[in-house]
Amino acid sequence: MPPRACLARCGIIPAVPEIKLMGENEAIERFVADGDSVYTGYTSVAFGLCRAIARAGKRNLEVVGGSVGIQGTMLVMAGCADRVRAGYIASALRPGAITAMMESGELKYEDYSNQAIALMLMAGALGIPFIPTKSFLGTDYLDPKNAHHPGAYLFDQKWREMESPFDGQKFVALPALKPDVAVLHAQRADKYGNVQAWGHQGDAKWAYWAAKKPIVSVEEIVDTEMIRADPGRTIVPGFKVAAVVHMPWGAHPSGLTGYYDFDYGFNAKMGLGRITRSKEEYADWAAEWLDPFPDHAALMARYVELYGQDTLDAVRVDAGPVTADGISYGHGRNLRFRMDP
Amino acid sequence: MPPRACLARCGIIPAVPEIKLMGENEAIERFVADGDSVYTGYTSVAFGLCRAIARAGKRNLEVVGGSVGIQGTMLVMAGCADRVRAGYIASALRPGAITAMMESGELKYEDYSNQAIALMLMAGALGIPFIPTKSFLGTDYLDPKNAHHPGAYLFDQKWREMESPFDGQKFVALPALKPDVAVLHAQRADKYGNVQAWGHQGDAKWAYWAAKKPIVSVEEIVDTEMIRADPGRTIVPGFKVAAVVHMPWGAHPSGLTGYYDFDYGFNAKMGLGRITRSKEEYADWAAEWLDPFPDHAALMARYVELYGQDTLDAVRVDAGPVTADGISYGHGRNLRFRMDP
Amino acid sequence: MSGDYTLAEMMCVVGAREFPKRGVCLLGMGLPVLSGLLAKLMHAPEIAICTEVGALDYAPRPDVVRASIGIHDLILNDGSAMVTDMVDALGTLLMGGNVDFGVLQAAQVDKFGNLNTLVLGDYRAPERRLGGTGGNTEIACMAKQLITIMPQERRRFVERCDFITSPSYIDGPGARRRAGLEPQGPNRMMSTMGVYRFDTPDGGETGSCEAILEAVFPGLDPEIVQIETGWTLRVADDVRELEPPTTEELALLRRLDPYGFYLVPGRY
Amino acid sequence: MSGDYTLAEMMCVVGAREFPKRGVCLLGMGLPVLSGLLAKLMHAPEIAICTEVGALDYAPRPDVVRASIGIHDLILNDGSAMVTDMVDALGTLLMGGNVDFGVLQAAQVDKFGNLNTLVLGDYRAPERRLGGTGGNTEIACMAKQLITIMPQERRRFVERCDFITSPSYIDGPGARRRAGLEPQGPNRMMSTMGVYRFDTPDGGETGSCEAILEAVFPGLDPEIVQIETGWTLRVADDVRELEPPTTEELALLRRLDPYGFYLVPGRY
Repeated sequence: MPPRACLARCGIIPAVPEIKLMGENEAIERFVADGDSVYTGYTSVAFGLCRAIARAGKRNLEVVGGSVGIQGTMLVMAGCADRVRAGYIASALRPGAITAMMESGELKYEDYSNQAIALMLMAGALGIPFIPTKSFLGTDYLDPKNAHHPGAYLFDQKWREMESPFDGQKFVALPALKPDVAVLHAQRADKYGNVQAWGHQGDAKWAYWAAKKPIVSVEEIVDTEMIRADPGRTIVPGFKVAAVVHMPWGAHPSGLTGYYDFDYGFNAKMGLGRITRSKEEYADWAAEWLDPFPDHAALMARYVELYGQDTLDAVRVDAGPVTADGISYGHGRNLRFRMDP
Repeated sequence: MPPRACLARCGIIPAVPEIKLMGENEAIERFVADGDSVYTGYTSVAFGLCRAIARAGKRNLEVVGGSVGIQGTMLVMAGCADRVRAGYIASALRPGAITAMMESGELKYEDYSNQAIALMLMAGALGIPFIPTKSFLGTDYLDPKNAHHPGAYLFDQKWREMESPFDGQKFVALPALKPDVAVLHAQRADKYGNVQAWGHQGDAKWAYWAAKKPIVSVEEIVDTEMIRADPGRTIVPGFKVAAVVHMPWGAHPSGLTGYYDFDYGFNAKMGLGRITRSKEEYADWAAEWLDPFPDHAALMARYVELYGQDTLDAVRVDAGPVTADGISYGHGRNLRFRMDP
Repeated sequence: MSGDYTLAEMMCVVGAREFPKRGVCLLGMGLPVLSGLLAKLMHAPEIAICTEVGALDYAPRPDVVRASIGIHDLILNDGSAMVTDMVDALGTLLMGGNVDFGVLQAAQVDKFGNLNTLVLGDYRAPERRLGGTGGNTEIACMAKQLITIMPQERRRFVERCDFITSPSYIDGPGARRRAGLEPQGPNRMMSTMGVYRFDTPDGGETGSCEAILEAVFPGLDPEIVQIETGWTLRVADDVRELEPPTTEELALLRRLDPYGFYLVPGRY
Repeated sequence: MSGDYTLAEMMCVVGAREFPKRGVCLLGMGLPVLSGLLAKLMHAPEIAICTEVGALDYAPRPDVVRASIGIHDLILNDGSAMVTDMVDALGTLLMGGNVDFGVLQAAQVDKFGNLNTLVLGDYRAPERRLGGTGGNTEIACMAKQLITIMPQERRRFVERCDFITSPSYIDGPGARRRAGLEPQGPNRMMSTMGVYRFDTPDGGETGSCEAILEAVFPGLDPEIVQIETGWTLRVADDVRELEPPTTEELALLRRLDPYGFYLVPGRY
């Protein structure tokens, strides 16, 4: 999709001109530190970036996110992360290594809900100390005896029951959450890190803004003119982004609206389930699908080698059944302050 | 702009099928009651709908909005509104009838800031009792002696200084704001009231959701297929909207991204300044530019009669210098759960 | 009528039939998605289906290839009236009071309709950890009505949830208001044995608030249902027998789940 | 050098020159818009211009026909990197700590740099009501640096604002922190007579926090500036004289304000 001729013709003055484009390994090396809290979610799945974190051997990370997908629990199994703050851990749906580690206290965790995490990220993004909600009222989450559990690490900084100063309504105050890092995958960006995303966003939008260092992989790097021709699609401006990484298929085997679907077939073949079933199976999986690849492109090349380009292309969205029409952000050029009768 | 062929071909099952499309006078008659609080802002300016409220002779309204444009103070001058809750009142920038009414106590008012109103609308939309902010710390707004002023009507329900339960940080708790009505103007909607808007939104996005009865005028009524082909442009779904009104030029003489610019020339000619300069000038203005017209279309027809279609067309955005490309929301059709080697 | 069908299929069909016919609904993970789409396509086309990830008023095309798999399936972006994020879907929509009914599944339910999605046993010494509540808690706290769809087994239908993640009537009349929540109802529950309502005329303010079996699957004696219920079951005087799935219902249901993602043979 | 120019034009030019050369800025209503665009187009192309209504990183084309008129001008949608709403612009951006400097105008300023946009006289018995603070309060409370651009007249430059809508150093050292705000600075002020800095090395923690005249307009004696200042003015030992506008600066400034919206002849 070329930028519209008119914009290219006019040209624009470059904005904050820092180039944020870099390779995945450089981005992780520069912006992820041992001990960081790292947002990764259930949409905008940055599978490639999470693999890069695992490869880099980061340690003592906290994984945060409303729902944490398997790319997040992979960081636990890889020995990178030792804490999870989430509303839902996909890998704990069935018994396995993750549930065993939670039951034994080996993995620290604090249970919230999807919306609680989304609101806490929002509060973090807005720079406010906490946000009130009615979530958790009437549940056992708030039972004081449950504040001390095998995974606990937040204690009285987790939440507070309060009353509204205006009308005495009960509510729960959730503290602001500002992850050190967020790894996200999106459709496109320019080299300055202006990221555009579409499709349902889950809690990703607020993670872009709450995180101190958002690292974003994208399917396409486009001219800044294309971004600026449709600024309503931009989810975060470049000056807020730590790094942008050009990584086609960066969500794979998860999907991305308008680009490719979840690759269920590969999921089964690659054995994502092995990641969290046991430490032994994880080691086998990593030896097969993580350790051999210096970057995401090498992994995708291996996919094609094993299964063929056609197999990969089959999950790609082509013309797609739905294509949105272009719109105009234009303005006229002949503003008049006076009007002759 | 016709809906894309593919969508029209597939067809979709109608959603919540209540038709929300109606005429401006019916919408105001049905959904605005005397005494209501009515949001109107500085962007998404629903000048036509505000005129319809003035024509309908509603009484004792409260005007709320971050920045209140002249369409809001018109409601004061028309005798419809007797209270203003805002961060900025454009018509009070220079001395005139509005400032005189505020100084004398004839017009009740509560001063906030633009962002305070935006956050209060957000809290209202989110159903939370209040939202914390650092706005107003260090200002004279919070001086207790200023709680009682000539325009006061909120007193201790206006805001509260508090400390965060987590770290003792000072903040100001702003109460949720849920206007009874919001009048807004946007680019397009389907007849079910699914509204699409683009361009900077000010506090409008949260007003759509905070208001009990959003009334939305739009430039174009389009097929629901067009809306659903680009659902990321939708700012509010139809089931949340009380009424949608087809009203070309409904923001005029204010502007609308991608459709037309502020009509400064007409502003001057029509003498918008007269609206708030004095009660006498308002009466003259209303006799000329409000009372004679049964609806917005009649007013626009008068414009064309006086100044010619060319004059109106001159503020229209044609091709526009910037047109956004279409994108795909598509997904593949051949998901596989298994993969042959 | 239909020939062979599983109890889980019957449950989804009953769930779809018993859906409210209008209103805004939030579908939770699992069977609610499948049952909800069947409802939308056959019995309740006027409902607005929303998911917590951000698809609002999803309208599947008549030729939809399958039900969405999980709440974050990209297929939900195609045909929705609005696509946004969780703070909108669970915030402006749900917390803002715009959701008429939520539809949920869980690991446990108790006689007051409360749900548990988090842990079996004591939270401080878990017998078994589960995935977590996701958006379940918010939906139970704040939807105007709550509909539950889950397989009936004695270990799942318990006197009191090991851990209430998602409150319905909590511990009986007045409990929602005491906790700071709005009244809720009329709530319903569909299982692999029958359909339940709750004994409260006013959303949990008065009445016993306990589940009452109001209909059973074809040929099923309520006494059998009691065997799979962990509390003393109340049965409506006029308990009725449900119609089996029609051929059309079953065909559509199976078309929506072509890979057996939801209705894995032998799971329920 | 340039021939004829007004003091207001000179102020805008000086403001543009003195802009930080990098960073994210929020421009308030009025002259900050004009001065900010001049800065972006001539002196500080790397700044990211944002407005409270929702345009982030606005990049005017070189052939831009005029400066935006008001913060809600639709022209700002054209060429911005992101277009969103106020909760983002004043929230995630400003409240979230991402704004390096805010640029404001007001009706009054005092010796600690506080601003007033709301009322002249006592708020409870106003001599004159003004438009209100708009986004001014948030920007002053939360931008990391504050730059003020406003005409210098004795009635505007007062010992203490009649009403502080927008706090800078409030009543001196430590006051921001006591109020619950972060330190801020180095702050600057441009008037129709000169340029000021504030006497604090650490954003208001220590030092007197008072305005210090550090440069004057060409040919202007600081004693003349005192006449238009409502407090005892402090003048830097090394007070310097500013260069007059260049022909290029003036030409661009005038091109940006073709209708005299900002620089109405005779207003300042």
